[in-house]
Amino acid sequence: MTEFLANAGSWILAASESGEAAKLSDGGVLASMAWLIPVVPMVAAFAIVFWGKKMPYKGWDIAIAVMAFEALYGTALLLSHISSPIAHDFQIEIAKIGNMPIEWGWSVDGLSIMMYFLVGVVGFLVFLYAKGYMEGDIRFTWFFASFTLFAGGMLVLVSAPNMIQLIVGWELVGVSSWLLIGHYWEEHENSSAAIKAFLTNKVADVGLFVGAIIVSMSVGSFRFGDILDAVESGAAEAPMLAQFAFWGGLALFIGAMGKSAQFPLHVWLPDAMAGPTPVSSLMHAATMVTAGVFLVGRMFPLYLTEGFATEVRSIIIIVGALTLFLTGLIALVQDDIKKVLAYSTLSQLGYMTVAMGAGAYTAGLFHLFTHAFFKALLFLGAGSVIHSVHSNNMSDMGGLKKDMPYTYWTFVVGSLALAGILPFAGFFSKDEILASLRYASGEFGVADGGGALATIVLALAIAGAFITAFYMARTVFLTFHGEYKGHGHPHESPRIMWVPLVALAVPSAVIGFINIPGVTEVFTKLVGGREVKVLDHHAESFDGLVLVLGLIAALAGIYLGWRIWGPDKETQQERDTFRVDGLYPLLENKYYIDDFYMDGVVRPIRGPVARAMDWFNGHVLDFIVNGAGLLAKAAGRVVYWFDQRGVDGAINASGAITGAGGGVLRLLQTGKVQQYAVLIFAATVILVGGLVIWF
Amino acid sequence: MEWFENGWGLSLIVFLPLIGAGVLLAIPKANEALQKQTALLFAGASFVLSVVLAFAFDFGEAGIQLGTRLDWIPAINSSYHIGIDGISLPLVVLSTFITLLAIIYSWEHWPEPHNPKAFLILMLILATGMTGTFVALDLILFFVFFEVVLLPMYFMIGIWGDRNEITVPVFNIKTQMRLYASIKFFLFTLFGSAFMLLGFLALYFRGGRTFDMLELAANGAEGMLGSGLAFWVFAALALGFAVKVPMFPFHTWLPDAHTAAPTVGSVLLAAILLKLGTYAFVRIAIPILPDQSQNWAPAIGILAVIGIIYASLACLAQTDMKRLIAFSSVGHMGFVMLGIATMTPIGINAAIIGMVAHGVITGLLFFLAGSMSHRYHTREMARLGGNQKLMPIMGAILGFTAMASLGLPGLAGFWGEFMALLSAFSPAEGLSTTLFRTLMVIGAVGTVLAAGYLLWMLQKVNFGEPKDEWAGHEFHDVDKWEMAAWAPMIAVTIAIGIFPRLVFGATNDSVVELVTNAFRGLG
Amino acid sequence: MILSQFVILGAALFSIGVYGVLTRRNAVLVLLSVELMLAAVNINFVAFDVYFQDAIAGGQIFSLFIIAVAAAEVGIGLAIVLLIFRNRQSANVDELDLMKL
Amino acid sequence: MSDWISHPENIVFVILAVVMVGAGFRSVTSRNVVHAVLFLVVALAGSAALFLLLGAEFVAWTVVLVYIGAVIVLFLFGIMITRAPLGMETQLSHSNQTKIGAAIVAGALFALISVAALQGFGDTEFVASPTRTDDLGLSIFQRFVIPFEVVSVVLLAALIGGIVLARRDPESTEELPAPQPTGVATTPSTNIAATAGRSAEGGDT
Repeated sequence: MTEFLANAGSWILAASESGEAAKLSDGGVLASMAWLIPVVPMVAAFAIVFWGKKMPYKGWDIAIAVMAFEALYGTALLLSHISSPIAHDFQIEIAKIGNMPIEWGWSVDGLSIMMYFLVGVVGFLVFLYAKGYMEGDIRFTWFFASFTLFAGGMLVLVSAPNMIQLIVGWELVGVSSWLLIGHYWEEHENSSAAIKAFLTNKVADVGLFVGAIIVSMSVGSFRFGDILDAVESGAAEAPMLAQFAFWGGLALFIGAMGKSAQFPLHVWLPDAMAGPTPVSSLMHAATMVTAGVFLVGRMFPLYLTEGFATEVRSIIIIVGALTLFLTGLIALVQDDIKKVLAYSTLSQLGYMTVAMGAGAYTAGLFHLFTHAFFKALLFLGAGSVIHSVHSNNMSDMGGLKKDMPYTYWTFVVGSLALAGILPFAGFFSKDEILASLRYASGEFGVADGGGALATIVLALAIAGAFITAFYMARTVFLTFHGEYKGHGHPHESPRIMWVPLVALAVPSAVIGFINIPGVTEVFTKLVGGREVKVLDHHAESFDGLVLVLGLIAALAGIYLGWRIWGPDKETQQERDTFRVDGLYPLLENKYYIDDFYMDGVVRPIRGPVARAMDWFNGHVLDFIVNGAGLLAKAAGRVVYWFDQRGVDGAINASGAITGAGGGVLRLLQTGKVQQYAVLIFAATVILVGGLVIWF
Repeated sequence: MEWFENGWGLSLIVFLPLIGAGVLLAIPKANEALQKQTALLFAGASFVLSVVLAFAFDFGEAGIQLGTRLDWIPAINSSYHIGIDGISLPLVVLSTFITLLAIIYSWEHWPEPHNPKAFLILMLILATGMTGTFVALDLILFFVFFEVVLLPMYFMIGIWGDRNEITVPVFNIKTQMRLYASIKFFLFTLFGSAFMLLGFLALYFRGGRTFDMLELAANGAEGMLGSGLAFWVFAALALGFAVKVPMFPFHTWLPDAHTAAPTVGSVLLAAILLKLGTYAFVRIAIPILPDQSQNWAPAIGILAVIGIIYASLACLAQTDMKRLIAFSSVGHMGFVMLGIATMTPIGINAAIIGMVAHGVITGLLFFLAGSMSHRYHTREMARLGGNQKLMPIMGAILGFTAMASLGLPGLAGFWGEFMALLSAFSPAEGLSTTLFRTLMVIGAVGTVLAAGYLLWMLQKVNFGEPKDEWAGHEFHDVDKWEMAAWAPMIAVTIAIGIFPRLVFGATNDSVVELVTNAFRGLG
Repeated sequence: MILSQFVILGAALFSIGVYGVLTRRNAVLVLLSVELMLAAVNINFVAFDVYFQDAIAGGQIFSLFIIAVAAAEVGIGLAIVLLIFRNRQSANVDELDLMKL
Repeated sequence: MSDWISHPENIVFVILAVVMVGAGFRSVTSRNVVHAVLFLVVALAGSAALFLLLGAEFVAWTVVLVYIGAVIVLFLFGIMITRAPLGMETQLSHSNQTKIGAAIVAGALFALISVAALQGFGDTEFVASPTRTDDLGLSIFQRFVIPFEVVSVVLLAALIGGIVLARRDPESTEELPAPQPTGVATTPSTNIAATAGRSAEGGDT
């Protein structure tokens, strides 16, 4: 058993051209012990299942300790990385098939450190909050076990230094999301939503599987390091990869579309609101939905290097643009506050995807980073409201500003950040995406004629900024302003719930400053360094035009929202009567995509198709089998009849003759042994004697 | 330990259960405790020896080892030739392991009509047949073991099986489930075996007058047959194996046999009996007839993938939980066959880990289905809702196992599926890459369907509120015997999932050597 | 010594045994004659064994087996005779004609 | 061939052969049961001597021990238990008619074998060489170990079978009529039919 430990080699990436990587360190003890990051939560999840009930806080204490550890470790790694960049992969061989090793390992580089930090910090705050939110739940312990597994799965995913581990983490996230979305499984809709999430992801996983297989088999290794080296060496050096890169890249992106809920595989995400609110918060902020963007980020050079999957980028950018625009519109018509946020997540994921497609690696990841904070904040705020009024619907809310000051102010901060108003985090990241789109439309052609495409997408993105601001304004006004429409008395949530809100509001407000183009480039350095060697083209300075356009769009959205929903009205219905005929039915039915999937795909397969197969099994295949059996039986009967009638006739005739002969021979049968013996011996003598004479 | 490595150890593993069956015969029928202890003792000894075998096994050596060769029937040049390599080792351990757990599980769970003595004897005979098949290196010996498993299983299904009345479709014959299923199982398998035996005889008479698998492979028996005859010989062998696997469209005995069989019968059937066919493909068909294997590989691959999709769709239509699991077996074995059809080291490795994983996971699923129908007296999923509330531990184990069965990465089932797909991307030279890549994509779609039927099964069985008809019923959650039988299986599922070297470490070298030897003539 | 002398002696004893089997009425004496036949066979076995100089002495070993089996046979045979005698108060074989039906 | 008789071992052989044939003949024709058994002893002793002549010492002593020592004693017991008449008795053999038939068959058999042997082997000569008992032992416990075990099981089975057959059935003893002093068969026929019918059903239908 020591043999595999000996194989646990490590390798350092070759220095890149820019010379920056020469400064990359292996991270020392901090990095070499980073395997604790994915392992601890996985072990803890089991520990909570088995021993959680015996703990003073019924398992929450284990979970929060784990997340505190993750947050601290993530922060430590982040700080160490900023002071001296780390890029190091550790691998432990767990099997070998043919001559391809399969390995577990952990990757410590900019991208993964960013994710460790994000999952740790956001996760810690959400877990803290969940203690208050889930108090008194029937499956409190079980919830924290699944929740820890969820975070752990995400950490397995982001720590993956190879395709196999990525897939493992990917599916772990999937299955734990299934557990969490279906947490209240007594209701049929909840378990259905869980299954919908799992299956939609599984459909996309076909892409991930196929993509991972194509890319790995073309390179001959599952390691990201080897794959990226092959990409770096160029199409001439890696002809097989170059040949299949388009399909591999496309398939991987399809996989990413599932987890990151890109149009048209986005349908599971709004339904995933069936789970408890902390789940939605973590799922939308730091885990799960970021996985797709993370994957594209990991494989970024594949999409950007000439001769490989560059054509896929036009597909990525189109899918992203469709997602950001179409889902943003749906958010306008939702009454459920969590659904509004869910659709806004979809829309923001569209931004990230667009950035990735446009080749703006830093911008895309920066938006992922900032979005994690303010979206977690918004969900937790929404959860706080729901906790207070016991309803998800904004038509039951209103006027909560007075009763829930902490929630209100933090929610406003989150909304402004999401809308992209100047000093808040969302502004910087969104502006960077817009700027890189402009850059792409000008100089960096996306495939053939990509310039025009990028321009259209830029327009859509600015329109999206307007829509975002518009629906966030609607949400804030409908929820916190005006008169209270619900029942009971709303109250501020307990401290354990609003402390995380405040803690998240701070970064939501200020964290954008870490990456001001041309001023501070902490984040660029953070995620750069390894994969993105030369290809990233983050903005060097502000792009004045898109900055102004973006800001105007956002402010216009807020203004319009204030004009429509700001003034106090008698009833909620009166307040929320802004409708566009023709468009709204389409939006309310979510473009009929869900219906199409349900009635066009799932029901036929589960119903007629499956039944047809079963019928085929019973009536055709079994017909042949049983028919053959019965035929043989029938043949047997015919033979028997013949035997009885035909053959027996002959037998009976011969029997009569034999009987006559037997009458004679019968005399010989005396029943005396010795007389028989005489005959036997005599016969033997005669026979053998005949033989002896004969020869 | 020298005696152990000279084939005695292996022979003991194979024949200890049979001796146990003989000893059981002598125990009075009334003394059930002693019967159980005896059966447990012999099955346990066999398992312990197989673990010792794994330790005695030289993992650096790719060839056959720990075996022996004695004259058996000199007249036809058939010998008692046994031995294992990395391919058979995991399967030998698996069969002794599952047999032991099945006996533990049976401790308190006897199907009607009771009679543990006869049941245990059948189980032990079955164990000898199963392990024997995995160690036999002589075609006649292989055939004997291969057929030995038939009779005990036939009686298990026919005597202890499901007594419900069924109507055979199309012919509208009313009969008892157990009678129909047992006869179908027996005759269908025998039908395949007849062709298999014909193939063996053709190999003997035209391939150098020997039944020894290693000699046949080394002498190039295929060349002696001539390609025309070899084509048909492979077809006959493949038919025999495919029925046992079972491959679409020879699978129809399986759902009936599984549904009708008593719990332990289903478990053994799913966990080990199905592996005999796939193992035979790897051990006999590919090394002895490599050219024909390649000729037939596309057909096998296509049938395998049809099986995956077809079985998954059929699963979606099932209302009976046990029948659903049975159909899922067909799908999983499709992945195994896809791996074999690629004729690559990766594919065959995938097939073997797939077999082991399927053995453990589906075995566990059948245990669960059996225990649940034992408590609810029904297998109709529509009536079972809310199980998670009535029996939380059982529900949790069912959820875990379903996840393992749908190929969740990190659990044993993943490796077989994923690696089979992986191997289909670049099949052996001479096979159509376009075809196999198409099969890869379709097979990957099959994983979605697999997730679908398992999740919907969980939704129907585990989730929701319990049905009104169970109000006031007391349900015992998992008892200690069940736990003792299931916990090791769960542990193995996780262990192989996290550390697949447990299987790959044994198989890889042997598989590489097997493939290299088989195709050395092809370049 | 020549081989034929042993074979002929064996044949003589065997024939005498056959004669005894065929003519004796008393079951015990029939068995006794059978023993004589077996002894004749033993002579042949040993003679041929010595003649062939068999490395593993198969003939002698077979004669040993014959002796052992003969002992068993006598035991069972006498037991059967005893049983018959007990039931019919006679050990005469010609009264046992139940094979005729 | 002519100097055949001049070899001392052949002289011994002739003497033994004459004694054995004579004793054998007397044993199948003797009217006294005990005498018949004793003549058999003589014939067997002759064969043991013959084996010594051939160098097969172990077999020879086995014959003496097992046959003469054990089997013959068993026969004597059998004679006593079945109350066979111990004195001279004419009823021991069948009628002369049967004897003639049997003699013809036996004679033909002897003639046949002798002719065949002389045709087949003619005057093939050979020299007897002693067989070492340890060779025999090695052979029996290596090459013939499985038959050896089987024979021991057969002996065991015979032992048990003999006991089972010969042992008086506890229940049926009372039903049986008391044994009659003479060996003449005069048992009620119903009883015979009842006991014998069972075996006949199984045996000959």
